[in-house]
Amino acid sequence: MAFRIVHYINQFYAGIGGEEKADYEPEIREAVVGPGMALKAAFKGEAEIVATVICGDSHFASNMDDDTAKILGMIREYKPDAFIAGPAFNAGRYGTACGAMCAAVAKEFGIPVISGMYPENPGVEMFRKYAWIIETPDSAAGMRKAVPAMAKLALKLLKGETLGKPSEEGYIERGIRKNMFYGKLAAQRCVDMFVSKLKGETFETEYPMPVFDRVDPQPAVKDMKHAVIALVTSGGICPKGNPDHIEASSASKFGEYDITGVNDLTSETHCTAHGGYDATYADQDADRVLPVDVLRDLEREGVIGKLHNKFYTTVGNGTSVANAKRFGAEIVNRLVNDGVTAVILTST
Amino acid sequence: MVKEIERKLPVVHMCTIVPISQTVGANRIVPTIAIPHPFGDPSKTPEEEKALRRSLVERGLKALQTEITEQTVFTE
Amino acid sequence: MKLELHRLKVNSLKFGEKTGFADGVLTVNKAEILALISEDPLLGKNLDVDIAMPGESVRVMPVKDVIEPRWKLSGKGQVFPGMISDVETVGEGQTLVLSGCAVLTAGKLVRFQEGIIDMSGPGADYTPYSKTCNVVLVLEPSDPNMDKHDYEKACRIAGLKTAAYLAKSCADVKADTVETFELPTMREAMTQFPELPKVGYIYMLQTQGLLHDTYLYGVDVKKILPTIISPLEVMDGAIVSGNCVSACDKNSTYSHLNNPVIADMLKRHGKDFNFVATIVTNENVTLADKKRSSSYAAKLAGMLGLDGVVITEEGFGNPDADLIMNCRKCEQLGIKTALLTDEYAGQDGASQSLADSCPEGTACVTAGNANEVITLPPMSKVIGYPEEANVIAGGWQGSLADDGSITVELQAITGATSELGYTKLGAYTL
Amino acid sequence: MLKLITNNAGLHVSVSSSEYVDGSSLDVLIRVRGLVHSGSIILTHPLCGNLRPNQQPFRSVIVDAESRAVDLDSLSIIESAVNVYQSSKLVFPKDFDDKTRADYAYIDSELMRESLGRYGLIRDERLCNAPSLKVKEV
Repeated sequence: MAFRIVHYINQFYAGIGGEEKADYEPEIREAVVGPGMALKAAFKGEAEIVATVICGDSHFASNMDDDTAKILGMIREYKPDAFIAGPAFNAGRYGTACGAMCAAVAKEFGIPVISGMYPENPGVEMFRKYAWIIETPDSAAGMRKAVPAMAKLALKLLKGETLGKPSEEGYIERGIRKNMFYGKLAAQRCVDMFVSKLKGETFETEYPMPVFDRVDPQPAVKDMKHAVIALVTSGGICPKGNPDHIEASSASKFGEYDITGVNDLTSETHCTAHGGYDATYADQDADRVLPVDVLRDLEREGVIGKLHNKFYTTVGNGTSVANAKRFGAEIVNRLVNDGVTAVILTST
Repeated sequence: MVKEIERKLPVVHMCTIVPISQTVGANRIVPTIAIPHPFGDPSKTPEEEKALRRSLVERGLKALQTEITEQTVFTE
Repeated sequence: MKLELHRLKVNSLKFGEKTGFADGVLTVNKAEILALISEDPLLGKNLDVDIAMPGESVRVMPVKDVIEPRWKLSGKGQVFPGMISDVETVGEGQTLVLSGCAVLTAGKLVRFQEGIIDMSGPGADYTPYSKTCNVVLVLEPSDPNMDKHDYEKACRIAGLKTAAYLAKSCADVKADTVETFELPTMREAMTQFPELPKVGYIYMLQTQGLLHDTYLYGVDVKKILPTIISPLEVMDGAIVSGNCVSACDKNSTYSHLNNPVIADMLKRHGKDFNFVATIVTNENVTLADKKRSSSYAAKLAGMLGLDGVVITEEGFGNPDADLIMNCRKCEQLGIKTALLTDEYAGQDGASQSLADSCPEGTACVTAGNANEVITLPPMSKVIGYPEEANVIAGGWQGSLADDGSITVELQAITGATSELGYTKLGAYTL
Repeated sequence: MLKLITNNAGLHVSVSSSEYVDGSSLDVLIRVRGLVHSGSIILTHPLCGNLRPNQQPFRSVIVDAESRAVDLDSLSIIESAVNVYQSSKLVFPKDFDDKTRADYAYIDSELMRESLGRYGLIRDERLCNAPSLKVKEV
């Protein structure tokens, strides 16, 4: 009997419409739709698409939790053996939706989940730990290449075959360590690598240690008196009660908070969500982490033009590099759109 | 995170553990007081504490107004 | 310094009248071994000696140490100096080796420590000691409330004595093969192979307390400053293990005697590099000791003018800090490093593998993720105490099923992720 | 001031300067992290011994508790140790039968014994040497 697959696509690939239809509500059809046809062909009868979920990208992005729950409910009765989402190529919101649904399905049903994305799709960094994501070209022109690779990987997973390295199978590295027997003793591999390093030859370490790249400094602020300065912190400062439920560590989101008219942070108004340090002092007076009071003084005195009326907060503690990068990129885009000149980033 | 911001806007990283800031790739760095209270010192009076905080923030603004070509730690 | 290893290849074991070797068969007089080990008043009355052969449906647990039988036929000193013989320097002359044979010590000490060796089935693939013909000592203390240090030492000595006794009993047999190692003095070594890089080996030994200790000429290694040793001394048992916690990555005495990094470096000496020095160092619990030892080991490497070092770690967690300090301090002196470690990446492989890291650690080989879970099927015979599976390091309550199968992390298997690199296991990123 | 931070009650009572943490090994590490953030120096590695986080329910760390500039070595070590524990399944003293728990407590004490002696923190040498160090139940 063929394996049962549920396929997830967005409104565009379902032929419903483009951006104007992006708030299309999630629905499920007992049919093969859009790129599902190519998938079906690639399965050669070994697996069948029993249902297709269609959801608008904007709808999913703005109702992530609700839509996820709703779609999980729709999928359940079809008892899938695997879940395939996309491919999303370089479409950011579509990729994020595919990744989020893969992660949710894997957690809920414990079945293989497969997607396909361009490596720079933000969905990759966010969800590669939770899903098998086939590396695709950046546009739908790569459909012919992406779909057979996704189908092949899905069948391999469904049959319980051992997967090779990312480069061999075509998926994006998930960051999960797996044991294997090599042809040589670890000692010999180590001496081999040692000799290569001595000789200045290229070699591939078996365990890459974290490395850091650099960004060139931006030019200095010329006119501080008219500059808009924004505050960003990784110290977890948020309105008292942590309304957005930012996690104490390994944060999956950042907070954006309005401080229009706020001249001082107090124990009545603000606290820290950060679980990585003793919160006593920040909870007593959050200005100790995010110096709003002083910046308001400087604004009043005309030293700076303006303190930006929103601050941004994340929790540095245990937050993955990928998430931290994503937060940084999203925050700076909003700051640029709001006409901010420069940023003070505070960390604990 | 600091690097992503620096790609588009000048940013000063104000933090207690300078080597970590250096490792994550900040360019303008201002050392602060202590991990649980970078801009404060609970052993001081509120007035002294705020004066201390102000001097740190002013140092941060100075860093933002200084042209640099490489990672720089502003200690005064 | 010149050492000949006279090897007798043991293909089979049997109990018999007289301990000795003929035609690949090692005959073992059980009564003599029992008499030898019961000399120690610290060991109890119910001692046993058993045999575990490759391919048999046999499980041995909990295993403390694995020792290869060796005996010096000539040259100064005797094997395992400072432990069962005088403290005289070893590494010269002729040493008899019963290749393919090992002594295993098994017995309860504390309720969660030691390892499992399966002689067949999937577990056998992970331990090098499923391929050796094993003489197993099943030990118990004479007093159940005995101080654990005393009992641990008694077990250690019983294993070493038995290993020496077995090899000594075969001293009259002519060896199948003789392997000769001749290493020059430091003065000659420094001028040999001027066109090749001078390299060394930093040999990290775990030294943290009971069941976490290692001995050098009988000295507790936590009390030494890093020092230089000849690989030939290692082959004569200058380094002895007192170490079996998380059995997967503790260096057994057997793996010290046959240190595969030393073996490979000697093989490539004069071709790919000039291997001039082995530096032993410790992994203590205090930060002051960690800093001191890593600085001192790197300093020795620097004083010797080494171009590169291979560094092997023993254990997981805090020794990662020692490994990283050794790596960084050497690299800062311009000494290139290659590291050999193992990983603790969680049962799902998604956690951070090492407790510490540094960007200088660009060449790192790992002996695998010790957390991967394996199910060991039931065996027809268990030597030791199978109920210990529920409390062994790497097991959990319920690890031992009613049918006798055991589900554990690899770390419960003796030598599975040996950081001397004595297995072919490794890991890659999915 | 030198002191031991521990959740091992048996060890706690035998050490002259000790702070008892009523909780898991992770709670011990988090307490130590708080101390390091306010200037304490770690004297013994927080992951000493070679039991994985999901095996050893007890943790003990000696610190030099004082208020000074943050010690970077101590900081990086304690943050890494907390990371290791946060990404791992934890075990608690109550998860074990009495005998096994006593053995874990014993090994924890053993690993600290030499360092405690070196830093002059052992109140009663015999207590740490006792063959069957009893764990006080809390």
